Amino acid sequence: MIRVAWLVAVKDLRIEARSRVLLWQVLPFGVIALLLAGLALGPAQAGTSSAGPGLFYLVTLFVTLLMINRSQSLENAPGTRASVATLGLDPAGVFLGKALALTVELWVSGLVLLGGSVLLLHTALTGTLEALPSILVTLATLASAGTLYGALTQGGDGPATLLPVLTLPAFAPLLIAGERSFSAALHGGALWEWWVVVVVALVAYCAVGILLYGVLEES
Amino acid sequence: MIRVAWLVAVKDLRIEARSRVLLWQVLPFGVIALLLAGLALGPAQAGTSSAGPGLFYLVTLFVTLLMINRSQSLENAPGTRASVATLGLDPAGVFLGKALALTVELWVSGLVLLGGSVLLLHTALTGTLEALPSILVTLATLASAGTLYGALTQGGDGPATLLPVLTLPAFAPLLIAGERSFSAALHGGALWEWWVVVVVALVAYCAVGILLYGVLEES
Amino acid sequence: MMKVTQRLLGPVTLLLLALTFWMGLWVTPPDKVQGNLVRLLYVHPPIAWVALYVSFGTATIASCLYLWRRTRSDAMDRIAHCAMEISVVFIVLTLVTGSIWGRPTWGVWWAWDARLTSTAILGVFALAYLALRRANDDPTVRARRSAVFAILTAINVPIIHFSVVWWKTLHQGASVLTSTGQLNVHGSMLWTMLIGFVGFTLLFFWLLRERYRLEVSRDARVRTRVDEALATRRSEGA
Amino acid sequence: MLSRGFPLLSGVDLEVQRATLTVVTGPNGAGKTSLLRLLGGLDPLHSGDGVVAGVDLRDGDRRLLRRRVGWLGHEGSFYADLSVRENLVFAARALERPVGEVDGALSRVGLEHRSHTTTKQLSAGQRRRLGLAWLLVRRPELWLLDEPYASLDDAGREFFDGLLGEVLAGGATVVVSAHDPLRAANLVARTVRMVGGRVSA
Amino acid sequence: MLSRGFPLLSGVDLEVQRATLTVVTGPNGAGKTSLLRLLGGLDPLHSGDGVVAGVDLRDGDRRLLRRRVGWLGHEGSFYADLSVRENLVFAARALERPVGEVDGALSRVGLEHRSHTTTKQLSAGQRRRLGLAWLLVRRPELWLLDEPYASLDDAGREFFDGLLGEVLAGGATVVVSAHDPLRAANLVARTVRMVGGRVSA
Ligand code: HEM
Ligand SMILES: Nc1ncnc2c1ncn2[C@@H]1O[C@H](COP(=O)(O)OP(=O)(O)OP(=O)(O)O)[C@@H](O)[C@H]1O
Ligand SMILES: Nc1ncnc2c1ncn2[C@@H]1O[C@H](COP(=O)(O)OP(=O)(O)OP(=O)(O)O)[C@@H](O)[C@H]1O
Ligand SMILES: [Mg+2]
Ligand SMILES: [Mg+2]
Repeated sequence: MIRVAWLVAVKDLRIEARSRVLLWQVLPFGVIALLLAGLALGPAQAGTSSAGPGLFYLVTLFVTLLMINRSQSLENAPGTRASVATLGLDPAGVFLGKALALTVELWVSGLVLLGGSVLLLHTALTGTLEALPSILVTLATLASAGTLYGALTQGGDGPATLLPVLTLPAFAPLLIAGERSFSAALHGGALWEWWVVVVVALVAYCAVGILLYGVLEES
Repeated sequence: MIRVAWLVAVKDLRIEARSRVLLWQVLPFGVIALLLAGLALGPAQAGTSSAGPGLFYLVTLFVTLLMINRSQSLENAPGTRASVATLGLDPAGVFLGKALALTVELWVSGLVLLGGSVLLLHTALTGTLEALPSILVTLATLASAGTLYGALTQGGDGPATLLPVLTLPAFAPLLIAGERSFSAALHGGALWEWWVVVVVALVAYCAVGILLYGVLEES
Repeated sequence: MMKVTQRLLGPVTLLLLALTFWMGLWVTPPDKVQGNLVRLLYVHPPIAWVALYVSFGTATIASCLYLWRRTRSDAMDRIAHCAMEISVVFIVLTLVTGSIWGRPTWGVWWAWDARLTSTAILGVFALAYLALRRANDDPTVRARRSAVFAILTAINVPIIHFSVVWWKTLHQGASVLTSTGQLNVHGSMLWTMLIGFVGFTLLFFWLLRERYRLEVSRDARVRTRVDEALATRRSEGA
Repeated sequence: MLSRGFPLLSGVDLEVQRATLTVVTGPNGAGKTSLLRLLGGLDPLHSGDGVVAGVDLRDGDRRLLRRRVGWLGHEGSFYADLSVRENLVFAARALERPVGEVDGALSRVGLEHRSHTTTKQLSAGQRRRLGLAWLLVRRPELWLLDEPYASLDDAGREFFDGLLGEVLAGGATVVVSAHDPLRAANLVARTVRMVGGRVSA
Repeated sequence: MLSRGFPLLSGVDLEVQRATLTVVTGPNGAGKTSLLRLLGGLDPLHSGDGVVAGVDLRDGDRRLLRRRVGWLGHEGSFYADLSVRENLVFAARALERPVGEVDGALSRVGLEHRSHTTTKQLSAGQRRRLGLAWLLVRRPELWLLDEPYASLDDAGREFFDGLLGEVLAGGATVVVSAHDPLRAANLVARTVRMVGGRVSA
């Protein structure tokens, strides 16, 4: 399982390094979305750092959706699916590998976006650093949940088209938890409850992924 | 030109009606993103209707990007491009047709999202209705600009993820103008200046599209 | 004549810039309110002028000339590309000098001010242009797409301008020449500014020329590589 | 002649007579597909000269050329979400041809019972047949066919050979790339062999 | 047997002997590709029974089957952004085969000079050859080849025929769908003709 996970993660990251989609395409999008979000809310609200965490996670959500799409479309080029299916890769390993690659990519974009929100939205630097561990865990959770839902939404000929709708409600609690713990780090307040939510979700999604990814791939 | 525009628009809308991408995939995303945006900002700010226009346009932006992507990927299925190229369609007509279809789709999603923001973000209904004309014009401008930018990113090796980077700086002023005139409709204030910006942009993009779409298709 | 101008471009640029710095730092007096900070006046506005108008203008004109069949040439594409690259540098310099100025005067490095935001958006445009170039391998496709993109950017410049004009702004308005046409700065300051404007504009063209030459020699290198590839290609299957 | 930053073709010196059938053969990667795309104005020409149907490939308006060209490629698919018939009707409308011709074309290629199937559900050979129907509606002056036999069954190939004769008799020019020798050998006016981006014989 | 909510195949009653070559022929749309996909466990079986390599197609773990299957389809492409060699190395690693085998496979199919080209830049025939190289690295027990001759040049077809003999001698089973008769006719143990989703002979 670990071997397959490593193989898949390296492959995904290599394709990313080759095509530079994250670097040239998704990241600038995130930064500009942050800028626009600041503008859309107007100078009055954007200036107050209270909007920072919310906007950061909103933009992260968009970036995550783009990256999930990209991560799944790699597997769906015509012909690729059949060829790779005959390798009979361990689905748990595929899940972990894809989630790992997505986590790494989200971490990179998360760091850039945090930098952006410190510079553009005047989020306090020390609070941001304090919130960093919780943010990284939240992003990892989004990545593993995203990999699962991504697999659900692929091959969309049949009734599977309805499934993307499920992604966002699943992300909602994660985003809220992430936003609350980020806010708590900025303004003081109880942190650990949100940590529990996110860590439990991470473990749960990984467990479900390891157990059920095979069922999804099968379809 | 008009004949070709009509042909292309009908074709695009028929494909949309067939595949239901807008209905089942993009719209639910939009509504849930609105919900999440409300949640991310916390009840205090979301409740005040002041955030409504900003969030509406932020989500609309995301929906627009997805729809542009979809609109261009129709033309880019393997083989489709070469076959259609040999029809020698008038590029100005193709541009107008695709922009028209995109406009209709954005109008549909705009209406749904407006409904969502009235229900979820407590945006005032009367003000929203007053703002409707300006919103429809802004969406048409986004559609024509988007069609142009979509053609810029089409085909290339990288997937259309480059699109956000190209469009966002161009969309920024449109979104600001749209947001301001929406806010003005809600809270009272000068409207016509924002109208001028949006209408000028609409005319400019259409002119550039009619003149230069051929250059892009050529490549 | 052309040759002489060519040869003189570098030295004259250096001379004017040196003159600007000398006059800016030693000849002109400090301001009553701003003190020595006012000396940024000789650097920041000229750099901003080059970043926005000179370089974007050059890139746009070159792109239009590329798209017009009669004047289409690789040179135009190259000029547009180089101008846009230099514009990135100058926009960054504008932001940096502006921030340095803003910190003591406004108390923040960055604010959601119309002018600052629109400058940043233009910077993103320039970066997007470079990203678009990277995303296309075929030289013809790349040239056409980036030319159209440059023109779309040009449309946006006035739109950005107008969309922020009505916005209340922190940034300096037209302060050198007031609407009554009256000069409201000290004589030596005005001269320094003028020399600065000319100096930085020449600096742009000098950089453009050097960058252009670099690009030409790189294209030549690419061509030799293509020739090599051609040789292997011809030997294929033979 | 260069294309896509890689020397796809070089040293191609080719003249094609009007109303004849030229066959291009050669090993994989020789540049047959690239040559055909170039002839159809689908790819730009970077150096060298070429004139097809009176249009200069380098400076001329390739759109004029493309209007007169019919293309059947390795991946001859159309709008995947439209039905077979809708795709053809789109082509007919675009060319201002009577829509009635569509049904004739469909039954000639044997797809009449599949006319309401979405294109993406077709089998490989049915997709090729749709490609041929599209060409029947188009009736171009220059037919560029990339491995026309691929995926076609026997009946399809026979139909294709018949079509070739008809097309040539109608005064159109045909360039075909093929690995199998064409069965209608009597129609072939010239066989060009490509190797490594060059015409070798 | 049903598939994808549309009766693709029905009345297929087929038995394939181990270590033999079976050729499936039939007109376009007969269901050849569908049958091959079913045999490889790539599509689910909705009704009827089938056992391939000891795996029940309806209730068994199709993944076990797929691991033993090699597939070459109409669109035999792999990760488009990886180079030819990287794709093969991925397969070798996934199967815990020595990576050294990759270069041997590449030169056997004649792609050694293209090993660093990204897959999406390959010509149609080169893509087929990459598919063959992938199978060489895989060395499956059951080879399912959908129109293997398509897009291959003469040398490629000859190589393919040689490969077939080698594979059969090695004890693997091969099922090929084809419109052209195979040139290595002496290897063919059985020819199955399909029409309209049924085996007709
Ligand atoms: C990051 C911060 C800043 C940015 C991005 C910025 C940007 C610009 C730009 C783009 C221009 C050119 C406008 C034009 O020519 O139309 C400009 C001009 C100018 N800036 Fe700034 N600026 C910044 C901060 C400041 C500060 C803090 C001051 C002084 C308190 C200042 C004073 C000026 C002045 C005096 C001009 C010349 C205006 C004129 O005469 O028209 N800037 N700036
Ligand atoms: N963008 C590119 N970069 C590098 N090489 C390329 C690129 N595009 C095509 N090629 C190469 O150009 C050569 C010619 O390809 P082409 O498709 O014309 O061959 P072909 O004669 O049609 O081959 P086949 O018989 O396999 O269809 C191939 O070797 C291919 O790998
Ligand atoms: N989802 C679907 N809905 C309806 N029809 C389908 C679907 N998928 C496949 N078909 C039909 O099933 C039939 C069998 O297709 P298949 O690809 O197996 O044929 P084939 O024998 O391989 O033909 P070819 O020789 O053209 O490759 C075709 O008529 C095709 O249109
Ligand atoms: Mg080819
Ligand atoms: Mg088939």
